[in-house]
Amino acid sequence: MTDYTATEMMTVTAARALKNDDVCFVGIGMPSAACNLARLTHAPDITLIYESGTIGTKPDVLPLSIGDGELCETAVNTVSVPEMFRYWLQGGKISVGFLGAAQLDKYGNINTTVIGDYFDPKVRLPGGGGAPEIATSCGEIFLVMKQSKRGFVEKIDFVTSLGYGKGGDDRASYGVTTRGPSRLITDLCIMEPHPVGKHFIVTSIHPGVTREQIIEGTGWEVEFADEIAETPTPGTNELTVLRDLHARTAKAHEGQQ
Amino acid sequence: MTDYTATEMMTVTAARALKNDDVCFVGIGMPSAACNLARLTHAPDITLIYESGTIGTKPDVLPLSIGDGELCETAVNTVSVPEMFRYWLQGGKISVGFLGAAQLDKYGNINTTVIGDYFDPKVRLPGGGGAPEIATSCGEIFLVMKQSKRGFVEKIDFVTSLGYGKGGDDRASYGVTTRGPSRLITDLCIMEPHPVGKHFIVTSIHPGVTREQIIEGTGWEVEFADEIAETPTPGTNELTVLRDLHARTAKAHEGQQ
Amino acid sequence: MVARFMSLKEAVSSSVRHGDTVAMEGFTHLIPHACGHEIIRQGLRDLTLIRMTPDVIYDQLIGAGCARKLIFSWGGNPGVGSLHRLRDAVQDHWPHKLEIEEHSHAAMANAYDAGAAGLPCAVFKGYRGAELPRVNPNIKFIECPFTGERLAAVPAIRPDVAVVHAQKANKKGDVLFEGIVGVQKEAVLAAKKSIITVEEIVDNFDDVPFNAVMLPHWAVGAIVEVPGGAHPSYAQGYYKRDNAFYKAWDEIAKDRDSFAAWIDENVIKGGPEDFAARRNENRA
Amino acid sequence: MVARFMSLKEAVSSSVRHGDTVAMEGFTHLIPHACGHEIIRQGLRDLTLIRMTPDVIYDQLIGAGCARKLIFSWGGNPGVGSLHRLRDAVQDHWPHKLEIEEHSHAAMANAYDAGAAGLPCAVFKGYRGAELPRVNPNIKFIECPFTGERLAAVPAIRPDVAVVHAQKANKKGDVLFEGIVGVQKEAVLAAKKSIITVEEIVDNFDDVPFNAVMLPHWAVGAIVEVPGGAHPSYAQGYYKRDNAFYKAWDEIAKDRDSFAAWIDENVIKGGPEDFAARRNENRA
Repeated sequence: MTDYTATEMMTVTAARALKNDDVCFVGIGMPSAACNLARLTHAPDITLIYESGTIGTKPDVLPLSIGDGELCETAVNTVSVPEMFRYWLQGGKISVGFLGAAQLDKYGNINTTVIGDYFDPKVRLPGGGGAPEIATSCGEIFLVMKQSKRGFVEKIDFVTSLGYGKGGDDRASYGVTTRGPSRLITDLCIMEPHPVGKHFIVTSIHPGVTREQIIEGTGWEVEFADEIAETPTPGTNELTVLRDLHARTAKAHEGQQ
Repeated sequence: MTDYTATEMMTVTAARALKNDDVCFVGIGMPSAACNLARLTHAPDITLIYESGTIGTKPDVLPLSIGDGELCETAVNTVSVPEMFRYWLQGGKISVGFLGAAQLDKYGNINTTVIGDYFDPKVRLPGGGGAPEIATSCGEIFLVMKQSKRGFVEKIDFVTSLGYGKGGDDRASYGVTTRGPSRLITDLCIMEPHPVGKHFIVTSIHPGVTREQIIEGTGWEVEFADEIAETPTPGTNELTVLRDLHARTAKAHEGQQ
Repeated sequence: MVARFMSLKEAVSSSVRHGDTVAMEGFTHLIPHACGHEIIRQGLRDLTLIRMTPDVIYDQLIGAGCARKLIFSWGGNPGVGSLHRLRDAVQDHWPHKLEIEEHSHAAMANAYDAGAAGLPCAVFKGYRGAELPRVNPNIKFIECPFTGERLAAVPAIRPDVAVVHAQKANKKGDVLFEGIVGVQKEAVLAAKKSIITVEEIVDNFDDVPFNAVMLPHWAVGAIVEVPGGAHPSYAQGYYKRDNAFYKAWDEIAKDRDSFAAWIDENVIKGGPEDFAARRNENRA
Repeated sequence: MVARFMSLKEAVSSSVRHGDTVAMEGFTHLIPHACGHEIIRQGLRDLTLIRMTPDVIYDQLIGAGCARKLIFSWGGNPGVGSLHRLRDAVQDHWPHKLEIEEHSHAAMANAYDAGAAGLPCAVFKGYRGAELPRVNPNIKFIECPFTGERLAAVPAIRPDVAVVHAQKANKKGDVLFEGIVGVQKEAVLAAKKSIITVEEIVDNFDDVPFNAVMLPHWAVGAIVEVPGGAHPSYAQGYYKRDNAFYKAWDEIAKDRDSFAAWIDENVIKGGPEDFAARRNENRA
């Protein structure tokens, strides 16, 4: 099947990275779509956790906020927000955290705080929210983000959340023992951290995408792995499920007022 | 009415010290009897809290343990034990705590840990349980204890829980801002802390009790207030309610097996 | 504190003063919008507003000029985009300069927990490798006295007033929260005073589970029955989140004039009784 | 960890090793007595036993020689008197010397909370003016970095194995606690492994309230159906506390020989299936 968008390619690729026994801390937007797609296809038993306190939720439509009522109604259990951050996230119970960013560097450090100077910002972004501790407390992190020179930068304006820091063993120097961003899934390719240097290298390219497009969409000098895979295309079932999910979601959110 | 025991006199006197709007941290034994007597007589709206997490409980019989099922069944709400100690006790929500002791000194410091040396004890007592933090976190403390030279001592073998420390302002030197043991109710009298020195002085003597009996039952040099009241005797209704409560309790606990 | 039933007008006028530190909580669910409007109507000024997710409720208060300072951890319109009034205040000082103190969610959740627990600070595994500690002097680090591990510390949140919305109070003033309970219980326990708006006041809570999320009457302050008082947020079991309004807010708040007109029409000329109709339009 | 259903014998033999640190919790309610008996039957030795209120369950384990060390905060038979086996071990080293580490309830509750929260230590307002810090090197003090206030710190509890009893598990292995919930959830979340005995296994939890006290199947270990497994403690909704047994224990445990005879008769020659009858005798 070739009839899919770059965003669908990215979402399906992210979904496939999830396993049936994962316990996943889900953010709003693309992560939510990817996690629920995984649940509705190859990973029916995946545990999805939203920071609003809903554990093991199975929403029929994608929530607009991280605290929509359906998340609670379909959850195994709903806990308070302090408990969520203390016992479940900080307690090390989450295997995968999904994060996006406004700016990202090659070591997977992310900025969702400000563009420009913190005290005199060009653009004030929403801020870190759960991300600073998601980034360090989850077993591993999947980064999902569309490529652009503005977003994929040599140096981010503000380190909202730690990736591999300055690379190499730097992450561990902060006392962090979790794995960190183990893959970066974009609309063009998959990047994975270099085993030693921890900078991202391209390991798989989506069908039809050229190396030049990736270089064009990246603000740092792109490194390609010696052997590069072609990312498998979305399956018919995955696309059908994903589109149905988006259609149900659009209908549900527009149905009001 | 003169037909009452010394224990009943002590229990009724302790109950009368409680107000309708008190929020009371209740221990097992005499405190539990006094608190429930208050609830069943002049203080129907008093909030009784047991450290098992039961808030606003109204048991029909006295519990044998601090976690009997009836405490939960009749409570407004039941919370976890960490929440009880963190949000409710440490959070400063409790107005009165009731404590007893194996040994007590004239400053209201109490020992429920060991008789003899801690590392080579003559008698190993149950230990502090909730008392060390009840003693410092409740608005005020009522001590209830039968008098004896063995129990009312010049120097306790181990300071399980703080009263007024070495007296005077010593309590505050530990960073404690709550009032401390504001009355000591015994089977013979009521003692209250000296306004400055904070050592207990006898302020009310139970009917029929002599000063010599009090001196005989106290291991420190007893000080009497200039004006000493006679403790009011238990009322007919109070005795009836208390005896009914004990009768129901005995029946309930022996009814099993 | 002990529960007192009153009108929303009375609750705000008797509990909130200019310059107070106010925490209005509700995590997506049960956000006390009706009380936010009342604070705007009463013209309160120089407030320090605390909230994990400032959201539309604080966009309104900030745009209306009530706030001097904001303590927060994520300032967006969830699933929609920016909070334009917050951004305008931070970037262009409109209607006036807004001081901000920024944390992570984990820090704020722990700080509420510490406030409820009577602690001066919260200690947690946070901010490791993150840059906020450079710009926020209220983030410090201590060492575990047993392992030497470096742990983050932030001051406990102890607001002058906590404002929350709940499903029910009973006639004694006990309050029940159900569903996504956020940090509401902690906010009330941490605060000196509290205002609790509820969907309804019922006779008793006889059918409530043993371990429900509750506040007893002696741990709360003003209680006000405001059906629909969380709109455009929601109240589980009563009405759904008005996602369409959250999307519409983006347009309303983008422009200073359209924002001012909306506030005038819906807040200044409105009242708590208007929320019941919004509840009916979004029935669960 | 992930839920696995098995026999009690298998649960103990696969989860507990000589020398392990084991926390068997249940605050008066839901004390996992059946599993305590199984540990005695399997002859486990040198255990470090953790429990806020050692109670009859640890009196049995200590008297049977399973324990090397006890970490606790109140060691009595509630409402009855002393734990004679604990006292005999501490005072007269029978059946052998028992090391003790003593805390307050507040310290233990905070230490379980810290263990569940992945922290190395718990920080709380505790032990002010109390003498335990003199005799327990695991009580230290730190300063609040904002106010300078002196706060107590104790190491987090992180047991090798947590053992608890709950009312229900569903077929997926999610576990439900109701009533007095104590520190059971914290103990399981803090532990590397866990054994959970339950009154019954049900198909699903569809009727359970949103905010119930639960553990999802992926956060628990071995699950064993043992009806009556908390006796002489109780299970809210199933059977009452056998207060008469607690009183009778005083006589049984006073004497080394009568204790040994009781263990032989009721534990060594017994099995988990014996608990169902005890449940029936104490029906709620």
